[in-house]
Amino acid sequence: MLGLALDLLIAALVIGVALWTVRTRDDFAAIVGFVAYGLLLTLAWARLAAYDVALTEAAIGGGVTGVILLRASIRLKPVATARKPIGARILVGLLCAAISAALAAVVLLPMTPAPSLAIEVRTHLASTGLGNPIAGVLMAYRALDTFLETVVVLLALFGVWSLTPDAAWGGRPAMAVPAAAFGPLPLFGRLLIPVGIVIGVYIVWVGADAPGGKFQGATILAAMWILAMMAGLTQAPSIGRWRLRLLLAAGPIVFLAIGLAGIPLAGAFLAYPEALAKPLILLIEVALTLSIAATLGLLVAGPPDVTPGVEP
Amino acid sequence: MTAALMATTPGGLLLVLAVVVPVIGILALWLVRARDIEWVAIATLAVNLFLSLATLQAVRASDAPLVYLVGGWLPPLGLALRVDGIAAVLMAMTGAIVAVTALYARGQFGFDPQGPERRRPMVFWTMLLAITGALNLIFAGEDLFNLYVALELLTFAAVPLVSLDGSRDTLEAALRYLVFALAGSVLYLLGVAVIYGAYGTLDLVVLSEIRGAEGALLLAIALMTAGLIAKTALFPLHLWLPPAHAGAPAAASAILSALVVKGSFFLILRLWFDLLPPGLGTIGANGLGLLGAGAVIVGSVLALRQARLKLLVAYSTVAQIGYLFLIFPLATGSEAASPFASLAWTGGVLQLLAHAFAKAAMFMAAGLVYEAIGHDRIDGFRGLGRLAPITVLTMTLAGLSLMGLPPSGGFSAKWLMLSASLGEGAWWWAVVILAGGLLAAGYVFRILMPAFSTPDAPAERLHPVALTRELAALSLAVIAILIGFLPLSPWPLLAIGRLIQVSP
Amino acid sequence: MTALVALFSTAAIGAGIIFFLAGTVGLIRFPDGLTRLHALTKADNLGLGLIVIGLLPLSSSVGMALKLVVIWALVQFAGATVAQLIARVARSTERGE
Amino acid sequence: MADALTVAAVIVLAIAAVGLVRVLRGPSRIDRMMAVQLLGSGSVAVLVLLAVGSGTDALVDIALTLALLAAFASIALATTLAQKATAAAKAEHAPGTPAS
Repeated sequence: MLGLALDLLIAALVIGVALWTVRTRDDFAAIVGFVAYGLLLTLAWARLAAYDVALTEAAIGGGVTGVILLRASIRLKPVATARKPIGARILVGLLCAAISAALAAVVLLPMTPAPSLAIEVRTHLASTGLGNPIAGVLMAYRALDTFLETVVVLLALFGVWSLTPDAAWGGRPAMAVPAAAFGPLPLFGRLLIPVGIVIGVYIVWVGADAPGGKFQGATILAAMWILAMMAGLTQAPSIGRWRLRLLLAAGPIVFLAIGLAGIPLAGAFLAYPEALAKPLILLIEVALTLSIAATLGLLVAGPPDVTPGVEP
Repeated sequence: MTAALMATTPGGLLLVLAVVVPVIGILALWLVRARDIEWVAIATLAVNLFLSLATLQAVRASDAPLVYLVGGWLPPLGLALRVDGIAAVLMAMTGAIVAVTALYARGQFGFDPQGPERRRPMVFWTMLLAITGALNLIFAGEDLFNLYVALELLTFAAVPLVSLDGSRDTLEAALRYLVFALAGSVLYLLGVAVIYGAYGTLDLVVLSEIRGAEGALLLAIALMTAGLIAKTALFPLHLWLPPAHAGAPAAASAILSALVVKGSFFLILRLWFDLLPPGLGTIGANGLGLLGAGAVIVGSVLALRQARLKLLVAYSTVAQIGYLFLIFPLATGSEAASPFASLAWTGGVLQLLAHAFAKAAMFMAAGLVYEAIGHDRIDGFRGLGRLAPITVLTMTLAGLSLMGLPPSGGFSAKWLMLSASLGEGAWWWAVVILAGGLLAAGYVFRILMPAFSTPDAPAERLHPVALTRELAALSLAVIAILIGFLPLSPWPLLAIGRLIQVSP
Repeated sequence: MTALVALFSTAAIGAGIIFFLAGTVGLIRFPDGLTRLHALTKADNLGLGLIVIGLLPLSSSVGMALKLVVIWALVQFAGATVAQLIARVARSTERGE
Repeated sequence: MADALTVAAVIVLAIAAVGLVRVLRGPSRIDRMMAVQLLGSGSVAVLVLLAVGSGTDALVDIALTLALLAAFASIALATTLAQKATAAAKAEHAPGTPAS
């Protein structure tokens, strides 16, 4: 009963904030609305006991997407956007309503209890040495998906870089902040970043047996790196540097190498020899954490705009 | 074949390599010296071509699909890769076109073997490899979420190619493409979620055995089809395609038009012929056919009215995609026991192949024309035949196939589809096919007539073009013609390993 | 759990809620940016702080209690910094106008 | 006690939600920012209340992440506002700068 009240409140707020965010015309206001939406979504996932998802939403929605949108809004020049014609808006609204209604019908109508793989996932978990079934799905049963998703993230970064002006290729992204106005920021960064790194590492570590994991932890680490850049404590690196490229590629390379080694050693691509499963998976997770953190940080930093060699 | 009996087949490792080798290539590109990126990419694509041909040979030789259980886990818990006859054919097609495109693109985009790393060659080669890997996974994937990952890979690789030039117009086209593609991804993902919720599995083989005629399945397929249509640029969701494909550099346009839109189309085929229970899709199939017919007519008419060659070729893609969607009403309505054995099915696949080769050749030729005379306005083509004979020959051969004149792949495809529609008494599709052919003849002749005429003043070539690049484009046009010499009957290769449809 | 602990927790959490309420009321009713800021920072620091204090005796393990304290410290620290930043921004925009 | 903690969570969330009116109404960007910060603190409070109430460690980890990153988001918002203010000051003579 009490739980239901909480759920209803969260659901109403999620929908309300979403509607308002879609409708608002001011870009800054929409971004603030989107951050609020992310916070509420975190609560919703937490109430659904999807703790891994809630953690991801907290890390991504609460931290990184807001900053990406903000940096985009700074780059945009204010333009007067014409409202779409009323007919088009009604049509889109009707389409969305129809899809929602159909989804609601499928989800709510009484069906035979949906089959689930949850039991099978747990049965085989022991052979991977992991305690968190989500980690089992990500690193063992569907490791191919996870591997390819890391390539997708890398490609997304490369897509951002592809927007670099030709002259700035190989240079570094600028994170210009009017430093004079920000007395407390460097101090805040120096104090918070070590704490954040500890928390990020903890979230990665705990992921093997409890909700958490490389992606969430990497997001926290990336946020700390971005904070260091925003506070002027460090600069974004030049994208032409070989060591940076190696750091970005390290996760997929380690994953791929261990996956290929599985063909002779364990009989299949991305299979782990039983005795070594847990250490190998941990090795992959550590490499992926570093690569994903670096990738996310650079995604936020954006395409390079400082020509290489122009300044020291 | 039952899922319980699924096991890795001999040669199954080829499928893993087809997905993994392009990824290895990408990672290598990032780490090698700037002067080495070209040959690393080309070597990767050569290996990929070899793998795809070996896959085709293995499927033909064993007369059975290749299967690989990733990680040794059996679906539905784990992921399997599976290539049947049609997938093997399309993989080989992709391998060939990508490899030839690589030869065409060598030394382009301001690549300088002595200088520092440049943006455009680096982005082009990375994304070309990524598209190759993504398409291989789309053809080999058997799990709906795994296929979603492949679609994401394909989108993120294709969009930057559109804006490779970095001009304002191409950025706008790329952004519009991205919005359409992401909306499509969301719809597809919604469908995946509905299917997992209803059946507890996403494996196509397992699903084809347990699925019934439930509303959840129909809703999921409707959502996924809508999303994939947006990615395939079927009329009326084609708005993003012409500016995107016309604004990209020629080598990129060739890949985008010939291959990338086929990836999402192939998934629609999978959904409708592997997943949908037979007999359920008649209305939907006719609807898709109707949209296809609209695309054929509208795309062709718009192509006729373009002043620039690249835009004309891009609108022609809209029209030619339309033919592909005629497969749905024709193959589901066919009286053959299995739709895969029908004339329409073979006709559709031939159309896919012929269009891919002809369109890649056409875009490459358009790029060569631009380099030869410095523009691609069709009214300025007089005397082109003397200036660039190989290129005009390429356009002629590719044009023959697009029009559907014999002997060409396009002719065989349209002939088979015509026979199917007349055989089923659905004469209206035949009208569309014929009208589309006439309109295509119109736009192809609009290009060729001035190109073959004598100029008022002797024209001058602006830039010399390497012969290998002209021959690369020509070879693709020749293949489009050669496809026309395949026998005009259902192709047994395409039926290998198709999931047999049993009414629940 | 002794009644005393329950009483203490209830009182602390109740007080925390009151501070949250005060913050919201201040945010909505106070006339200008800086006074609203004042209300807000007092509220979320003290509000969350009191709730954490109330929860400490109820937490199931020492580790959990420790994390609760860290959470409070983080929010406190961030709140102070952000308040500074906001005040500076508010002042500079006022000058600009 | 778990029930009481859930009640507390509902109340805190409701209060923070009322504060959201400032996100909606503004009028200034700073007001919107403060309101979202209040919602951040409120969400952390809700999560720790639920965590202790149900004895779920994972919820504390989520609250920890949120606490760490809520600060991060607020700082990003504040620096953005400062950057926009500087940009506006530069374009002083340009008429009609949006001030909402």
